[in-house]
Amino acid sequence: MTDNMLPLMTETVLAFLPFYPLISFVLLILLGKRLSWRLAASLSIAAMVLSALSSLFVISQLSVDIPVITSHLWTWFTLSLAEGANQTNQSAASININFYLDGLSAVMISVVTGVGLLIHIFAAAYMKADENFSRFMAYMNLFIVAMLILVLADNLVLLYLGWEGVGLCSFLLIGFWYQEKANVLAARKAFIVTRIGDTALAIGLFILFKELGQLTIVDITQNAQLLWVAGDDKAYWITLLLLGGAVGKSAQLPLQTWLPDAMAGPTPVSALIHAATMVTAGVYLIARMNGLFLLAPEVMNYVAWLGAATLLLAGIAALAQSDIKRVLAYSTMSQIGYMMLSLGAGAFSAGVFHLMTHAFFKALLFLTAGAIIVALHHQQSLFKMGGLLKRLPFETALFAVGLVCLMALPGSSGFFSKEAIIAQLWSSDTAGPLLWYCAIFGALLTSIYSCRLFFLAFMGESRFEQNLQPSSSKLLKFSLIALAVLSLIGGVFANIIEMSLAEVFPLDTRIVESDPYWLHSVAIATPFVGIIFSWFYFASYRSKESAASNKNTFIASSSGIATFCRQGLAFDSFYHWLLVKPYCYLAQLNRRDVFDQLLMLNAWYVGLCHDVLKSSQTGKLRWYAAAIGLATFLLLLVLSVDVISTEAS
Amino acid sequence: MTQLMLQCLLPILIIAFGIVLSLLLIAWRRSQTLILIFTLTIFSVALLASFSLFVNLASDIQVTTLVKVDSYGLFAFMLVLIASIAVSLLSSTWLIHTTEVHDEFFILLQLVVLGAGILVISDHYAALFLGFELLSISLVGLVGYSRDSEFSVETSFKYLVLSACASSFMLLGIAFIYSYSGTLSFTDEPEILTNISNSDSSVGNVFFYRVGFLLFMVGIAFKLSLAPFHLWTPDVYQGAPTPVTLLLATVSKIAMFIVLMKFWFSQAIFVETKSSDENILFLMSIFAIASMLIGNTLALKQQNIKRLLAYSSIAHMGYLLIVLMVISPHSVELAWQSALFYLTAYVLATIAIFMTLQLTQYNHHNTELDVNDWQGMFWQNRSLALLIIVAILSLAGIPLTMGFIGKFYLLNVAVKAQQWWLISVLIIGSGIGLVYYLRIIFVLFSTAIKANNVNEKNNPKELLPLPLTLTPAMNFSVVIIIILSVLLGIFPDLLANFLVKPY
Amino acid sequence: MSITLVMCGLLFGGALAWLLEGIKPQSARWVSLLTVLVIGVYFAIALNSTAYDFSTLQLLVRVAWIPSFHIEYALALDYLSIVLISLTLFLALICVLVSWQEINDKVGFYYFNLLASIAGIVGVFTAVDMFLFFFFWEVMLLPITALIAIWGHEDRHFAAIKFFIFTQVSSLIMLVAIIAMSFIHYQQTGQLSFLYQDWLILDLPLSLTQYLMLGFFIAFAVKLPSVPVHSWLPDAHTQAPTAGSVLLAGVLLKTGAYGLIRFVLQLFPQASLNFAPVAATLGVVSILYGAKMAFAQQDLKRLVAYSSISHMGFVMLALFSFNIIAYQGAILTLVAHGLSSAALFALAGMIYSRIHSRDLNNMGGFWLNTPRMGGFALAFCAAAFGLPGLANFVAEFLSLLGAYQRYPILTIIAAFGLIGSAIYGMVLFQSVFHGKRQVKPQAINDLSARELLVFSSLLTLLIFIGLYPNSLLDFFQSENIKLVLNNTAGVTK
Amino acid sequence: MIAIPLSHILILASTLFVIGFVGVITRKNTLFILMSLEVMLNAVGVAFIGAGSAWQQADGQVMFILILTLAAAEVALGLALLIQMQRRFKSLDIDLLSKLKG
Repeated sequence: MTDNMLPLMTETVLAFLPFYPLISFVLLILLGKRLSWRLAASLSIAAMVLSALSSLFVISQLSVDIPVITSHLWTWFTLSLAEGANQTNQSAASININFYLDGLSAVMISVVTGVGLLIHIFAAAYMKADENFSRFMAYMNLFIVAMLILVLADNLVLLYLGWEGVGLCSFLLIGFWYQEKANVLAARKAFIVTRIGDTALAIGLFILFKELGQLTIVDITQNAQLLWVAGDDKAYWITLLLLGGAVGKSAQLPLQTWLPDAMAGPTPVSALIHAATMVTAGVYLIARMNGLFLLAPEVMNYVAWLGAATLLLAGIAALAQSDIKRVLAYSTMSQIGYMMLSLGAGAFSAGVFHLMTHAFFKALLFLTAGAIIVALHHQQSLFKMGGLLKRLPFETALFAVGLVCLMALPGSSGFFSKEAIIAQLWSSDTAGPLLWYCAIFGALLTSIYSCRLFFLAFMGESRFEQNLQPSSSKLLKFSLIALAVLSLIGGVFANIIEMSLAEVFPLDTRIVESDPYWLHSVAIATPFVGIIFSWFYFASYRSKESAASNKNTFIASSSGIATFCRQGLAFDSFYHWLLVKPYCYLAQLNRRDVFDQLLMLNAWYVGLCHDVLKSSQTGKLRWYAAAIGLATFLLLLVLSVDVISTEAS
Repeated sequence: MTQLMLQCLLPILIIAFGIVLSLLLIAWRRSQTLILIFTLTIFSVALLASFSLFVNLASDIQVTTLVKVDSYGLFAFMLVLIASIAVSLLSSTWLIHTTEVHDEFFILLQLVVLGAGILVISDHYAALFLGFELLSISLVGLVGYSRDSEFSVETSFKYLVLSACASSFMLLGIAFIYSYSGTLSFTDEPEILTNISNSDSSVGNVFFYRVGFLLFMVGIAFKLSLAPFHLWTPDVYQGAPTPVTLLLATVSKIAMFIVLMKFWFSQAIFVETKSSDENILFLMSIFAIASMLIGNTLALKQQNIKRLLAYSSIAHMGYLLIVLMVISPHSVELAWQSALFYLTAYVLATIAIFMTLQLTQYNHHNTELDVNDWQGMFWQNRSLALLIIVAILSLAGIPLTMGFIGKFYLLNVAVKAQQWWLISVLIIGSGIGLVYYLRIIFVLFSTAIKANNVNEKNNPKELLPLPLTLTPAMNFSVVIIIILSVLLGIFPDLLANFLVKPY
Repeated sequence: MSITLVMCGLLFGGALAWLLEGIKPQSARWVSLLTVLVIGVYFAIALNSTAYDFSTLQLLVRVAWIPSFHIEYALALDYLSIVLISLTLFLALICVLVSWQEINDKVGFYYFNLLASIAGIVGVFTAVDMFLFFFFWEVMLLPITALIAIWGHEDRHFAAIKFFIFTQVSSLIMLVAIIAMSFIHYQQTGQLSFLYQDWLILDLPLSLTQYLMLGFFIAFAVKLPSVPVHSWLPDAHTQAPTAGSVLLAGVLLKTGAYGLIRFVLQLFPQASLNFAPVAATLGVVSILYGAKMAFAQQDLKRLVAYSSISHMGFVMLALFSFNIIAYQGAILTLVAHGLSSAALFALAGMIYSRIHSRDLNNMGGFWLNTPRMGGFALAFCAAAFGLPGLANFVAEFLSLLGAYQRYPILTIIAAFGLIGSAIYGMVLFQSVFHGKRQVKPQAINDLSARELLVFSSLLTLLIFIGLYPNSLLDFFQSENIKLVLNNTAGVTK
Repeated sequence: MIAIPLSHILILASTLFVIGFVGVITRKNTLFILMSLEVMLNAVGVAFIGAGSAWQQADGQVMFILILTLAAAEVALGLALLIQMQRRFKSLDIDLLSKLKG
């Protein structure tokens, strides 16, 4: 292989990278149930392996000399510009199907293909019994395609394609067991709520295009920085709208409500889409558009605050959940809140790093939870679990690993990433001490709900009486272990990521003020505080004795606050009353179409005239004659009135 | 009385002579076939005569002060003759089945045609009056012709009394106009302009003219069944025998409309001031608007076909009045052309529908034919159903048919005269009209049994009262009418060029 | 290149089908299928072999028709009409196929009507004599009305009458405008003329054109349809047989848009520019209102019908934005919506043929038995709510992107239609295919080979255009469109 | 001879005409209706003759003669129908003739 060949080959590999799963998807859909489990599984996993290998290869080609690899597939469409419509003076802007690989997308594709591959392996085992197995794997593959396109897109329209594509796959997978009404509604909700964010994103693109005449990310960033100064109004609005898209996809306030419901989908889906990859697309978007966001410090500030608010809200909500998956869902929201906070604080690479480690351990948590749920005959309620430590030691161990990372105990991958975030908050321009406190408080909440979860599920007395059916599939175990390892050692990637992202994100030129000396110690200590607090506060959950005495006390608390928290601080019902109800009511009210009715009123009116006129056709000769006279008289009046008026003048 | 003048009157003379001969024929032998053939011959000869006259006519020819023969009048007379031939053919199928004496029917028919003939060439109030009364009185006889019908007396009485009333109004109107102008001729230079030295101060008061005009219009409007003088129309249409209804709908309307146009476009010179001009135009637009709206609205839910057609004819006369809105002298030709084209389309369509009506009615053995009685005809008797469809589409003014071109002409006139109000009403009226026109067409296609009784599908007899077979002659005429309507709808110039005066 | 031949061929095929009905009913289907195929192939070949440059309007035929009014039989083609005719012919094929088993009654007459309406529509897209245009405009309605009235569902007569009256009344208004234009031509040149090209060079006083433009606009807005004159569409679509709905949604609505592009915008640039804010607002209202109404429907076909209103709102908004991007978006929307709504109506027809109901409440859980249908349905719903990768996305994106250049606020409001479309799209898809099986336990058949052919051809096109829209857009980047837009833009300056 | 102004004659004629017309619409008896019609026609005759004399033309009188014939014809028809009606309905009440309506 000569030196000339290598770039070309890299480009080709990059070009094909996202499409292996597409091939698998098409095959799976076309052949459907005719494929055996083995074939279907190997097909989908093979596609994933190919993608993963390709991404390994292309990433390995990235270096300081070659910070960016692009691959042009074809021109999607061309936007002609009216002359002088924008400041850049070109006549047309091409929107290409181009893939663009830099440090950031490298991180993303490695997460997507790597974690995706592991989850695929898990899913192959996990969903083995489902009769629609091949359809499931097809959707999963399709999702990977969309996600890869999203992260590799060199322009915002292509990104939007991936963005919508992952939304659709999310919808399909949440509603995979379509016969349950809850799933169907959850799928619909997920799609529609994220669609609201997508619309904001789309509007953002419109404005962007009008102002810059560009939709290619690199050009946008360059032009924006050339044309606008920080605090520019246009940048403010554009980034605000992009943020709208991001909060929708990443389940941040105020569009966070869909995520907990989305847990209705099969667990691998929750792991892949609603923890590891899709929900982080919002983070990716902001990170990707950092050049633009930096021009709008106010929006950066909003990002931080939104992140913090979500972080706290989700943490509080997680405290009250009874469904293991919902706890994890809220935890996901809260962790993404961290990432947002980090982005908002300008600590882009820390955010992205947390994105990666979170992908590892949250996938691990979800998958393990899935394994547990299956073992418990699809029992998801924490209050029905308990004492699994002994009955499912393997799963418990893995889960514990995940939780450790989640709580960011020192040494775990979560520790590195989360600490990196927290460390940068205090002195950030767009964040500040207040947010630092939020983050710390969030960490505290995290450790508390993690402990609560752990105690309820794994300690105390077993409240699940039937026999367990732990899966013995090797595939399943393999993927879990792999993820656990990644979660544990994820911290070692910190430097690599820091390096690879250095090109993408602007260098932090801020003069690091002397942070208070206690910052670090407090941050590190926080999870332990939480653990200790929970150890005592949730003592009843872990002690066997008390549980034995009153088995039935472990039901979800029905106190007002608990319910309020359990419902995610009642955002759902708030939106229900604010938006859904009025819309439905309006639709219901106007089902008959008021315009139609107004128009048909004419028809009714003519019908009425018909009836009136018809009653004049009495058949009586004398009336007919009289009518002639009457009409003549009236017409005479009309004439003479006119005559008089003309004569007077 | 030159020879040329006699030649010009030839078609009328043929008819008049024919009447005398028919009377003699009856005296000689009472035979329905014979009198039918004779009547048809008379009409055909008159048609030929008027055609050759039409072709050879070099200019308008004034025959005494009473009549003026022009190409428009001749064309209208040809239309009248065609309609009358249709009426005689249709009545023959009807008369066979009645116990009446038939021969006088044809005499009356010829008298009607004679009246119409005089009307279309009249240029003088006296001629107008003569033609008018000849037409009316004979029609009274025809309307109640089937004495065994329960409605005959009522129909004739209504027609007689109301028509007499209307003629009285018209005559009074003529008297008023005469007192204003001092001449009974349409075209003569009025005395008022030449002989100003009249001692009577009240002579020449324009108010007389207006009142007179209004009263005159009452008579005309009655005959054209323009709203608000339309009340008699549906009753008489329904009560009269179908061929006579056809006569009412075509011959009497053509003749009256032509005479109205002649009167109108010659009387326009009477109008002195702009304001009075608008005054009378305003009156005419009231007639037009009221007719379009009332006619269409009344037809809306009507089930009885004859009544429905009566109402629709009211609307059509309303549309037609638009041609009178022409003010500028150089548009007069367009107005005539439009009116004649529209009338032709209207006459063809009306003949077509009444023809079908007569055929199916006879098949039904009842006089009260509902729209629903035509149900599913398209699947039973395609040519007849196509005839109705083409006729209805023509009446509704849908392209591919003559009616559309007619409407196109009218709109041309209206746009030229900038009568936006009339155009709006025409559009609204057409919209309402579509409801009942389409309903008829849909009935032809409908296969559902009347009571929506789906279970009785295997009993087609109930559904189909009309597997009627047409005689070859009938079939031929059906096809001819269809082809004519569509052909002239696609290539209107075949007729339009004909209408343009050759000189 | 003879468009006349195309129309005559279609008519002839239809007539043949009608005649053969008496002999062998089955043959009517094959005859019409063959006719459409042959005509389609002929059209394609003829297009490839002509030397015309269709980037501007090329007059193909010009024969005197009604000399007394100087009316001519004049046909012309440009890329716009070529694209729309191709869409028409393609959908004609779809129509023939979807009616294959649905229509068993009076098959021959049915296909005659179908092909006759196609012929009329082809006429509409090519006529440049305005009288001729109007003639075709009206004539195409007749067979479509017949399709609704004879082979429609329970309320067919009402729907057909409503449809006919709406279009007829509005087109009479247009006729008045046409006549007025010809008189203006007479006043300026001393001769009547109905020829489009003659009208283009008229110098019209603005005060007058406002009204004339409105005359045209109303007719086209009704056909498009735009709120508030849209209400014929839900009824007509719902009651029409499947092919009728496909035809209505796929092609007939496009004649309205075509009219707007060709006549309203080009004959009356200044007037439409003045009117543009109103029209654009109407477009936006249509988008949102259509989406909202679609959501409220229980009837599958009605739902899709309202969604068409919503989509056509994009066209209206885009066209009155006077922007090349929006213009391309509008044209693309025409094609994309033609395909996707045709597919959705075909879907409704297929479901109706299986369960004899259009009520969403009677559906649910169909995926169990009909995964293939479900897959296609999902794709078409996705197209309807503008999933990127399918044609509708590019169309809507371009429309909005372009419209934003001129009407930022309106476009932002219009963008909420994206949410609305997602809502009704989800409702549509989920209430049919998701959930528990509502009715009868017996299995519902999945797609037959014929249906599969229909769907896969539609989907292939949707995806192809969605991923490679330049295949179409390239035709609309040439100078003539710039000319049009400059024409209108020039007036502003 | 003191010329009577034309307007007076016309007013007289109109008055007569209205009287006749009111007769038509108020009388139920068919015979009276026919008579009232005669009154109307004669009123027109008065108007014609008055107008003719004002213009010093014979036309008015010619018209009057024509009107007379018309009146005769009409009455003849009317009476024939009257007999029919009497036969069929045994009454001359015009209001009986109202079967056709709607």
